[in-house]
Amino acid sequence: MTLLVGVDIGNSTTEACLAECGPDGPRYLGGALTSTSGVKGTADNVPGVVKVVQEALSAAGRDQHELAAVLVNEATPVISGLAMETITETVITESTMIGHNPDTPAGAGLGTGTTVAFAELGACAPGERVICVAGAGVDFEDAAAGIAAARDRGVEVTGAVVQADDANLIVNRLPTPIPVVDEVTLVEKVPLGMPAAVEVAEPGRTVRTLSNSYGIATLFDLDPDQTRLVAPVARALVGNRSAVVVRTPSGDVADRRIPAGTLTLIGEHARLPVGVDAGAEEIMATLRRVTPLADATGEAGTHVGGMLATVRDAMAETLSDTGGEQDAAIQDVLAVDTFVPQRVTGALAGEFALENAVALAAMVRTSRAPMEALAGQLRSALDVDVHVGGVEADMAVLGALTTPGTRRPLAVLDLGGGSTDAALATGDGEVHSVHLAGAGDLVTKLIDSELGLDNRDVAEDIKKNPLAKAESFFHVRMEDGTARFFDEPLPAEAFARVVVLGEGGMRPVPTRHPLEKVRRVRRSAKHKVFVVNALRALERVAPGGNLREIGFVVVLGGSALDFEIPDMIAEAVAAAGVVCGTGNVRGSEGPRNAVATGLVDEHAGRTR
Amino acid sequence: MTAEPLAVSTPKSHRTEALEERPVNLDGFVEEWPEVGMVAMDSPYDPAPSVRVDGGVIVEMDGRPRAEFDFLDQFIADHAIDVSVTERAMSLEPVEVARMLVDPTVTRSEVVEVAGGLTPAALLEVVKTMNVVEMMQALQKMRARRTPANQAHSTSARDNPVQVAAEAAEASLRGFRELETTLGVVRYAPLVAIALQVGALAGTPGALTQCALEEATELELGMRGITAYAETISVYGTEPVFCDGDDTPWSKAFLASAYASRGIKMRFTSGTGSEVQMGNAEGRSMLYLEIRCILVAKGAGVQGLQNGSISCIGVPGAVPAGIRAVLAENLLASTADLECASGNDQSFSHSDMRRTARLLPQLLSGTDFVCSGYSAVPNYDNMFAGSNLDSTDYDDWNTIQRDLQVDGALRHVPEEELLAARSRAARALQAVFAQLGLTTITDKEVDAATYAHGSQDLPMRDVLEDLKAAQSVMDRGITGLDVIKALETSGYSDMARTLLSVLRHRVSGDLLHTSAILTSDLETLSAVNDANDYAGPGSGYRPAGERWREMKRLRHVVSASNPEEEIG
Amino acid sequence: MTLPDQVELDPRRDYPLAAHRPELLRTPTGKPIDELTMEAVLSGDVAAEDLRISPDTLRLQARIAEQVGRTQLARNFRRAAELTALPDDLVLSIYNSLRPNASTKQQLTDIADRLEREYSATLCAELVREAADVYERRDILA
Amino acid sequence: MTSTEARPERLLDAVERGEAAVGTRPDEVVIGLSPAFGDFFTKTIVEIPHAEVLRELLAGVEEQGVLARVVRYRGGSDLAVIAHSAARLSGSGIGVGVLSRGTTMIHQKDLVRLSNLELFPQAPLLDPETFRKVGRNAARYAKGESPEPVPARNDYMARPRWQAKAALLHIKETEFVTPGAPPVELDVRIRLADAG
Repeated sequence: MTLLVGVDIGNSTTEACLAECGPDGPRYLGGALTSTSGVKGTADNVPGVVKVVQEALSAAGRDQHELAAVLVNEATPVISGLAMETITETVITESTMIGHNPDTPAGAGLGTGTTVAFAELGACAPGERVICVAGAGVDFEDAAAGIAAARDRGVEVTGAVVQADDANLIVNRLPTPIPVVDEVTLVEKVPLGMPAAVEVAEPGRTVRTLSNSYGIATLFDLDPDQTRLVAPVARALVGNRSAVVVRTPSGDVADRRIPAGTLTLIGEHARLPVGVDAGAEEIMATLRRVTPLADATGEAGTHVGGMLATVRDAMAETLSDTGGEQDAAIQDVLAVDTFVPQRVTGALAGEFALENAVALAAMVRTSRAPMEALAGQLRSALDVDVHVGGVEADMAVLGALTTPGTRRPLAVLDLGGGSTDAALATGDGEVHSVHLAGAGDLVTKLIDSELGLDNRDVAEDIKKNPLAKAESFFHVRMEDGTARFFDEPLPAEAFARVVVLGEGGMRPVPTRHPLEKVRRVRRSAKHKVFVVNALRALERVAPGGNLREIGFVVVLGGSALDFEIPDMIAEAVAAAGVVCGTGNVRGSEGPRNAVATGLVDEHAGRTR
Repeated sequence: MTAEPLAVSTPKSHRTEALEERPVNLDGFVEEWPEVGMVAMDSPYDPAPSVRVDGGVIVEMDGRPRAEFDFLDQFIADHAIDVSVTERAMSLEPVEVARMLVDPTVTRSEVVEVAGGLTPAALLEVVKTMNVVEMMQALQKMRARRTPANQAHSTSARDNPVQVAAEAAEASLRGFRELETTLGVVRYAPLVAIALQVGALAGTPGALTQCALEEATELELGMRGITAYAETISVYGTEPVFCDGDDTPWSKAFLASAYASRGIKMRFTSGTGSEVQMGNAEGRSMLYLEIRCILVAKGAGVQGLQNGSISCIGVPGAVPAGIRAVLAENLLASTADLECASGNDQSFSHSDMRRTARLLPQLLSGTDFVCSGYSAVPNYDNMFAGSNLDSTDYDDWNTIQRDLQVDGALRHVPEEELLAARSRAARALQAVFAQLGLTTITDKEVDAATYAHGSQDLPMRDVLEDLKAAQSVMDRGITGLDVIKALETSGYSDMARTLLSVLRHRVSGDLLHTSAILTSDLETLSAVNDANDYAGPGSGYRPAGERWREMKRLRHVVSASNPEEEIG
Repeated sequence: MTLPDQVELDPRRDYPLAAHRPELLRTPTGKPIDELTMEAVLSGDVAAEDLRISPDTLRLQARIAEQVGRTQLARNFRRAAELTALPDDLVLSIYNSLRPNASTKQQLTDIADRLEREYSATLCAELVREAADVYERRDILA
Repeated sequence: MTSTEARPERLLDAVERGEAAVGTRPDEVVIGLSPAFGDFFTKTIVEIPHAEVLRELLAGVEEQGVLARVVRYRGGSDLAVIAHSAARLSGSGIGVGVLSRGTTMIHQKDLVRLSNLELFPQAPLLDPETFRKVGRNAARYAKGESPEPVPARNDYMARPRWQAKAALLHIKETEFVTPGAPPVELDVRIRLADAG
């Protein structure tokens, strides 16, 4: 009987599997897990490996001197990077419209007339139709009194635009309500003396006239060519509860594309440029045309160019420590369409538009790892034989096959933080593997930017946990609609907030987005990265690219522990008749420990 | 509040205009109101001293019979006051005791013995007879440790561990013997506490470290050997305020024993003004209530006290004679034979002149820690809400030391040495984090931390990864031993050995004694083996020899041999 | 080993103990302090428990404190010596029980009894009983 | 505190209408005033008139379409107690407490007293805009929304300037406490000083 430990050095975790090998094969004694120290595949990993080996031994009550050998996988360093480019912007010229959707506009209805400053109301003649524009420093009582007095004189004040959050305060003090749009921060830029319209809908409804091109045409008496020009204005106001449109000589709302540089994808035979602003679909189509990818570069001075260079440099630095030949070419990219809330150029009320953006993940993986240096240091640290061997993918498959209910042909999907890896073991024992850019970290980034959080900690929390809304101090409404009650009052900072229900308890999400929105963004980010990559990976390893040729898919890796990703993938591949589920290595370890187990298994098989 | 408030008028003369512009007029000043305790130390409502002993038990104190004692009275009567001397001590006139304090021919231990029998009201009467010069004269004798020392605040507005490490190295190199940190985001604590410890090792060896947190976590970091002492254990001078702080003298006494049982140095914190600030001064003067705090600390058997108003300094600072009262509380803590970390640790005034005047009594007399928190970072990075002195005041401090030949326990250090230590601290932390599998520190960050003045000069950290790493320090049970191993394996053997030595002192308990610090040779220096022996001119601690030569150095000193050059 | 009360101690000669009387110092696990070397740390022979103070050492330091006239400090060291036997969470929970309005008189009495019975912590028990009496008189029991 | 400069002077008339009752409307916020607010004291520590403070709090609530009731807490001067008591009188369970010196807190009835939803401890930094935002957030809590907390501000030089005055104001306010007195309902009218 020999005591062996298999150690899998992953990007973020190092796992061990302890086993006793005899003539009847391995008997597993247990495992352990710790964070990987340093970049995977470098001598910096030694402390992590030592720790995990000692933990596995002590958990099994065995002593270090009993250990015959440590088996380490061929851990090739993976370095990945993320970048994002915003590719559209909304520009309002000549202050044509206000569509910021304040929380509390007031006085439902539609008003039209010429814009006039509040201070000039007294100078308006009876019978004149006007829209009152009240700037900073006008008190709500004064505003209401001034408007009421003008109306008493017969001036038809039909609506108002105000700077402060005062709409209800003003309307509540008028004898008859008029539509008022408030919180227009740059109210002094509203053009005066121009025809304008103010529309406010009842609570729970949206504007009907100003979001309709023909509505605007009717109000301002526009000809067909002019109507064509205001169509973008109407479109920009769809879905708002309140809106203001001012008719200026050449006012416009434009949706501009921002040049975001070029990405050059280099294949074995072709070298194709693609504009990042063409969007994810075009980038991925170009990628398919050059497949297999040999390298990629981005235009200097763009986010994408910088990111690709950083990734390549980081790998070069890692490899240079070993004096090995430098081999740092970008191996895969994943482009994803996303949205970023951006301030609208020329906006009067700090409007945000959800602009289109492209997020790009890239990875470098080298075939040459400084493993010998690592093994040497491990040998001296543990004073035991160290074998480096076993291609990681092969080992993962062997480990995955210990999941009850599986057999070849079997594919593993390893969903990590920086990359998505897949390997297929065909019936004859051959293993094909592929490593793709884009995984958990990209999902976090998408959630962070689409919700405008600017806080990766919170984004990570949202990614990992189901949501709920704290409706009182004693109950929350879960995202599936069920209520959950508590005997002890919830923490004060959770009250009335969207919260995540994590291992460490309940944590409030600092955002004003409703729960539904947060959930939608979370699920779509996971779909855009993991489902897309799972299919991409499986197609690449499947014989002839045909998913039906794969019998079983076992999902492994940190993201396999996610509460919804495995189900999303299973659903996506179900159409091809594939059995897909989260791995349960050795029937007990769940999606963990596959490679470590595979190492032991393979070693035992060879020695038998 | 009897006087009619004066109508505020717009300045009339140019002189008035010029005076109005002076920063001192941004400070707040208020009229005394003794009925509610808004008075520094001279109140008609403080009790008259008295004591009665019956059968070895104090049955009356300061006019109150034992049955009416509140819990502070009882704790003080039963634990702080020496019943065997109290009646003799109380028979002395206050001015006689004051004279003993001032008179260099009366030894410190004689004073300690007599003072040990005095009640709070009696101690108050004693200091009321003294002006600040007399108090300073007394303080230089009554300070427990012969050699003065200083304590630094090493914090970061972004809780950046790399910055904290570099600042800790610089602070220990400049002479601070204790370094204190705290956090903006509490979850960062384990990483920043490790950074403070590692950084301290890269400067002058032996600077002790602490991380101010709520009791349980603070104690845990201490027990793991990641920090070396604790200080933020607050006591208050009236029963309702003590209860508002959710403690009693007994719970605090128990906590003191808890720290000692783990071999960890600890002191209490209190200060004038906290009770009136909370609106519950029971009509007593600030100093009377602070004296009760001092005696609670003494009765609990804790070795020392941080006092000098501390976070309430704006209150005594606003009333007449308030800063005299602050000096008196430092003096009485020392007279109670406690280690005194003497304030000067919180933002005090808009006026540089007033900041200095507030500092001089402690600096000139010398205390166990002149500042209980000199901000070793710019005040914008100070997470204790700003200090009376910060890292831009170093050259002024060193010059005042040199001008007056007074030892404020700091020194000028040439830039190359500072940069070398800062860089080494950041590098060592980089290696320790890598060894322990915590977050990555880049070479760029090491470089930035070396040359930085404050957190704004450093690249942003990945807070998410840092917080995960901080949690893993707690989950994985990382201890000071792991830090030692990490330092040793990464080639920082000297630092590893220093830390082992610091932790070994926990086994010996030598650092538990009054006013204990570690010297740069890692020897314990406390009021036991370095007892203050001041006995008048020509005696006691005086900077001389190598230390005086060190104090003579400044950033710019013209060379005598070649006046075209400056000496290094 | 000699009991801490029997050792001859002179603060002027023997303090700091680590420098002058290392032979008196042992870890709670019984290791002499001189065995806490870097080599021992690296080979894993030193655990976190070794870097704690022992009750005997605290009693030695209590005697030093007494000899330099610090009776309260000495008493604190003697209470601490008793507490070395208590696990960390029990220490924290007793501390919390001693907060105002946190315990009934019976609860405090039970804690005192347990300290005495299970840990022979008579000084700490005395402190807790005293607190129970004062808390009752000052009406800050739960 | 420049924002007060241009404001016309307003006066606060508060008429007591008997013991305050627990509200039944779910769309109300109760504002609890400290014993001497708008009475012995007329302005905050940085001299913002109490009429302005209350007017802004009420405006913030009204703008959200929520009703406000004002009560005076007479039995104590502790902010948490005043705010919690207001919350317990509020039909929505949301209350605001405000001290004469300006310190303000939003509370909820089911919270323990020592806790709170939002606390604005640094009275010297509270300007009329902040009071408006406090009223607005209280109303949003009452409507079941998730408002972003009003950003807390900090200034380490506030201590030398204001710490002692704050203590005086607190002690003075405490003198107006009638121990055990129940909170009373107030009819509040805020009018321009020169309008009579």
